[in-house]
Amino acid sequence: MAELTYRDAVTRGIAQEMKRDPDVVFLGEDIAAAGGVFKTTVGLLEEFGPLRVRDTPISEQAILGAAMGAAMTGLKPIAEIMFSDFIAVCFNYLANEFSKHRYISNGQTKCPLVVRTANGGGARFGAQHSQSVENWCMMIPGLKVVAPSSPTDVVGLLAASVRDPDPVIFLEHKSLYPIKGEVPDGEIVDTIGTAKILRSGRDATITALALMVPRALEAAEKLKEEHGIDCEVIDVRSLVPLDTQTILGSVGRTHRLFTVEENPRLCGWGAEIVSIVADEAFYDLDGPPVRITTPHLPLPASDVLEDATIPSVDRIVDRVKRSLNA
Amino acid sequence: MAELTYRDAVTRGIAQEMKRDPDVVFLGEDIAAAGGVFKTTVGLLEEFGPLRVRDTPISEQAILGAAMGAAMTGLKPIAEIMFSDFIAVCFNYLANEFSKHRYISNGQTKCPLVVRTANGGGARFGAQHSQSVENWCMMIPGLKVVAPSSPTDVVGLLAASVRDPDPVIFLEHKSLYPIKGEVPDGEIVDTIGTAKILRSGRDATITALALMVPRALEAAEKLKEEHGIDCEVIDVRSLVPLDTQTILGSVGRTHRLFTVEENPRLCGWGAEIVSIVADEAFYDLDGPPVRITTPHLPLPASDVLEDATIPSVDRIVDRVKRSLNA
Amino acid sequence: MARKPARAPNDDIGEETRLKMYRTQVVIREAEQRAFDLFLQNLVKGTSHLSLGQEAVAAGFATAMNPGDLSFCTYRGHAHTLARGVSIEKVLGELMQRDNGLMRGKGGSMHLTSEEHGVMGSYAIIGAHLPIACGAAWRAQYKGQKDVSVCFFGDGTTNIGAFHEALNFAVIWKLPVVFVCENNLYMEYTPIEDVTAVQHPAADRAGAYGLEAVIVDGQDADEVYRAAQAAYAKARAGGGPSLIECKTYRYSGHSRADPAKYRKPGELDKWKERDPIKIYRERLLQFGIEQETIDKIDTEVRQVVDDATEKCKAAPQPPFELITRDVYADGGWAWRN
Amino acid sequence: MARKPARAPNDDIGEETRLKMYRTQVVIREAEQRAFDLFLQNLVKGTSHLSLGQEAVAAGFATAMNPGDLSFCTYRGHAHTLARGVSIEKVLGELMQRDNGLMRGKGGSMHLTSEEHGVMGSYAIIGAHLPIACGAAWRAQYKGQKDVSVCFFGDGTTNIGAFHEALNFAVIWKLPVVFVCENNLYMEYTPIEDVTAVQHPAADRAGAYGLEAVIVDGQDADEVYRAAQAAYAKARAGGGPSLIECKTYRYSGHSRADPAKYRKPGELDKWKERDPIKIYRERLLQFGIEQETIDKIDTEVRQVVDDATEKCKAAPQPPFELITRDVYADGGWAWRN
Ligand SMILES: Cc1ncc(C[n+]2csc(CCOP(=O)(O)OP(=O)(O)O)c2C)c(N)n1
Ligand SMILES: Cc1ncc(C[n+]2csc(CCOP(=O)(O)OP(=O)(O)O)c2C)c(N)n1
Ligand SMILES: [Mg+2]
Ligand SMILES: [Mg+2]
Repeated sequence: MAELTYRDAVTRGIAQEMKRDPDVVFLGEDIAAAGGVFKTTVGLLEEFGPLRVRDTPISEQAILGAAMGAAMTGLKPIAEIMFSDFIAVCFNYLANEFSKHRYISNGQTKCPLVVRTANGGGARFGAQHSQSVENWCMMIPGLKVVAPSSPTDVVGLLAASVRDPDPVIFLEHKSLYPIKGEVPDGEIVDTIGTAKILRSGRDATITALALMVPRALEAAEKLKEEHGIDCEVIDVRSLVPLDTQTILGSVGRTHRLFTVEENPRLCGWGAEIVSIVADEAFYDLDGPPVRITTPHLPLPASDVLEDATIPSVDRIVDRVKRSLNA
Repeated sequence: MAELTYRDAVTRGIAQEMKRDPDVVFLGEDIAAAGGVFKTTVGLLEEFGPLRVRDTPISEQAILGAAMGAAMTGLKPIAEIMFSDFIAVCFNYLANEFSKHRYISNGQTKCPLVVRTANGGGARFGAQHSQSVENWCMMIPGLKVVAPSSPTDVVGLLAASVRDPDPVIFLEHKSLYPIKGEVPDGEIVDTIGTAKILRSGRDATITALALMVPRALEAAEKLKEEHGIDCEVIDVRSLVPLDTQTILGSVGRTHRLFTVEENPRLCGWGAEIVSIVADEAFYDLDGPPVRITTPHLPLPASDVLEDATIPSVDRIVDRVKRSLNA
Repeated sequence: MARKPARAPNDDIGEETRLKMYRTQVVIREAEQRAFDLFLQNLVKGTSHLSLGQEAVAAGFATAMNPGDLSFCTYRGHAHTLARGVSIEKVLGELMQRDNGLMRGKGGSMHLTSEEHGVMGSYAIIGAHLPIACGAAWRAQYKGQKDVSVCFFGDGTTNIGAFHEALNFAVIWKLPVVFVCENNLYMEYTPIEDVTAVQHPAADRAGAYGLEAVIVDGQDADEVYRAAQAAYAKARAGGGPSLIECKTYRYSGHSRADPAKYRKPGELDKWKERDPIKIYRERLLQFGIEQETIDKIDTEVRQVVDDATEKCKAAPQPPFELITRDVYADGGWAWRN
Repeated sequence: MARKPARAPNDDIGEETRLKMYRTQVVIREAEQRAFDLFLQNLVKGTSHLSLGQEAVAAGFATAMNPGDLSFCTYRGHAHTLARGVSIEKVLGELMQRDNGLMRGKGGSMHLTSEEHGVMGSYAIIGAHLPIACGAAWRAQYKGQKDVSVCFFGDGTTNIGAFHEALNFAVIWKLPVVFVCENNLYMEYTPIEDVTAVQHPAADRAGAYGLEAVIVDGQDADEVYRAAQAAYAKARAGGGPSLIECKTYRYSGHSRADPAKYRKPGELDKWKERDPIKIYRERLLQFGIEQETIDKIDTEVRQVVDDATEKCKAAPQPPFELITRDVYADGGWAWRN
């Protein structure tokens, strides 16, 4: 066991997999010599050399296209897209290319690659560097989508993503990079497609992802202490595949559902979960399923405005409390 | 009144607006001299001349970027993206640029433009030319998203889109281009953000969009005739702004909700509607809200496979019947 | 009758290769012509983009390849797929969206893929496959493998962003990739000269990546073959990428729906005078190959096309179970438990 | 003391313009230096990209503009925004995300926009604004208006797809747009030469669009000014776009987080010898302008920066009601009824 930041867990996860498998290669902007703009890849160039850890030009389409071609022909590339907002400039590769080629080719081809990217708000970077784009990824058939909330999950889920035979979008939350956690020694490999119940509770189920997980947990504590409301908190961890069994099972016990989403509201992942629960567990529900999301607008840069926009502990507490007391 | 195809209604809508306002300009690939690959723009070059109707290179980013710059500074551009799947190569303009600039600039700038594009399946074009991408657009704050199902709506909603002061994504359905309908003479201007109840019914509400609208209507007839189930069919028409009043009002009367979506399932627009209804009309619902969608997979090219993938009249009938009889 | 010398003096290509290149061109011509006939009969579904008139490019580049070299094609990829040895039946079957098709009808005409033949896919979003080909070449470089990745695209493709990113990327990483621009003068219906800042859409951009400008007569398979050989040799020797612009012309419309009214008067006829198959027949004769040998190839190929057509017509539709297959590597489509 | 002649023989620029250009450079230098100090005090929020060392480019291009000409900037846009006359207070206020900021803190340092000054936005997705500038120029062309759209970007931006699409587009439509590449040798932390196939990332690409290769000494505002004048005149006369590469260097890190350890030893010092403000002070003296006049400008600017700083420190946070304002043209954010 060692205490590790979420940031260093990224480095450790990549290093673990690169040590294991010489076919794992890594490319992106400023990731090699500079160690990444978020310092998540410091030392990898030194450890694995310039043939495996490669700086690229500002050419996101080339980065993801190259990752795809390499993956199709035998490598296991990890590609970094510096900020998740920039997925918009190479979206074709997610939407039309590596997500679909296995299907198009009737199973002849494969694309085992990982796209790592810094997702989410809280850094006061404004509308083009702060977005939560988990729904951009989840809505594309053929992708897997993972978003860890703790250092241990970073290592384990990153390892699982690299070993996965399908393309995985790995969303790191930039506001979580400095958080610390105890991480077991030795190799860690987790399982994609499994949610985790981080707190048991009887009154309501709260599903959350990434930065929203610690907030949901803190809200659950407050709800318990201050209002006697006992919430179960699920860290969804993986949007695709989605662990609906854990969610449905929880709602079957608590009879109420809340989703805490950082993506702006419309067509967010919470809508998908609500639509599944509303269909399949309708008669389990004792009240309306409620989504707590970033409102449907671009993110303001200002710290006070940004903090008031992304779901906060207080907003979660307030919404759950009002809803359960209604 | 004249009978017009949906295809010709596009031409008429563009022409109506270009005649009205000399600031309306039109650009895209093969739209001028050739009249468009779907023949939706035949004769516009001849009528409005090469300064207003302009062929472009295969440069979708330049097309949308240029439309944005022109819109910001005083024109009202209509930009064609040939197939909606290609939005993926210029997604940055939808996701980060014209959707956000008014907000970023604290209201200083404007982007009154329309992106027209051929959306949807049924033409056996395979996975990269058949997608329904309404959710790609709906999920972006700052955009308006419109998708007409009839020739009259094409003219009226296109006119409204061109006159709208915000960026509008106008999704034409390529399988609807040949359909015909009576279209009133003279200028037609509709209102964005209004759904239409195309059929009243008491037993269930079916919300549909574009190609799914005629299918939902046909299904409703069958359900009535063959199973005595009386469905209300709502043509959503505009995903943003969304006419939730009409939908909630209908569910308040019928107590059951079905969405018929051509987009693949995860984070589809139906999920959003279900999540709104489940939250705000939970106690109106007599049974689970059900989504009928294209399954979450890329589209196969083969005609028999494609037909079995996109929601059909029979699938709608079957799903509604089973659900109401449950 | 005495056999004429198989190799003319100074000839670098040789009879065997020439016959292979000739047969490849005839295969493409006959199969594409048949595809056209079949869609007039409504038996080809969806769309279709023929390479009639452009056969020499496909034949020259494919013939110069080694087994294991990789082809990356566009929607206009039937020619390049056939040129790598994929059967006519499988190609026509895919165009007809039958169960005997190359991808059993799941991909359709725009996405022909045959991994075992090195056809790593046909891509229908303009420009997307140039970076992908870079990636395959990167793998070869990294693993010390000697295959070359060859990426085919049209003139219109040189104006999209991915073209630029791929070219720069390939050069700075010195990747064994060959970019082949088939300049057939049009994007879909718009003349390339109307929308391009330079006269030679690929060659005039080569300098922007520190590459040599190479223009090849795309109607002459020998010229194409020589250019391909040189580029492959350079790539295999670690010399990095090449960009080759082949001047050619398509006889048919852009796709099945296109009557090609935008052609300049006389343009099609002028190009047909330099028909690649006509040129190549003359070339074979000139190098001493018998008319009979040529005719026999023609007859054989026609027979194969006829047989394939019958098989395709008789082939069943793909079964519904394919719909949910192969979204993920486990063979299924499950996005949830 | 007798005044020296205001214009040296053969001088094309003149005193008034020179003083304006000098003041602009000092404004940028002082405001950026203050921004740096303020974020050391944790008063600048988010990120910040300074142009210290690159002042002459902004000053030269802005000074040569007419009112009504349009600037399109990047996240490194403070300099270009100030150069168009936007107040230092508004710029610093935005960096500090206060209510007195140019966009009241909603946009932040990367998105400075002042429509009334012709600053049509600062764009933080690399390359995205090149096509947007084309669109503004298209409007001018279509409406017969005589303004020029000027688009600033870095060396690293020349390797992204949008650059290529915009350049080709601007040329074929002959748009009145001027593309200005500020080549400061680095993208974020990676030397541009490591990731670019040619030596001059912009100029060596000009030929790919049929444009002249133009390289300018970006440390000398006069040189920049002359290049700008020529390009604007060409654009206004219907001669189409220009692409200008300015050789320059940034003294600070890429952004607030960057200590710039990647610099080659001695590089920064070498460039500081050719500091644009130092060069320009000498130039002014050489053209007969008094030291006093220069010093007065320096003092005045410092005073303005000090005053602005105090105002910003005292300014309130933006009110919460801004959050839901101006998503749509009706002033609100309603996506539903
Ligand atoms: C990104 C994108 N934009 C537009 C299209 C539509 N489209 C298909 S083929 C084509 C023309 C391509 O021209 P060229 O590159 O010259 O190839 P050719 O068809 O002549 O072989 C266009 C515009 C597309 N498939 N993808
Ligand atoms: C599409 C995209 N990719 C990457 C980035 C991250 N990024 C911001 S600035 C920058 C370097 C830009 O270099 P250059 O164009 O030379 O401009 P400079 O910062 O040197 O002025 C990068 C990679 C971005 N903002 N957008
Ligand atoms: Mg072409
Ligand atoms: Mg730079």
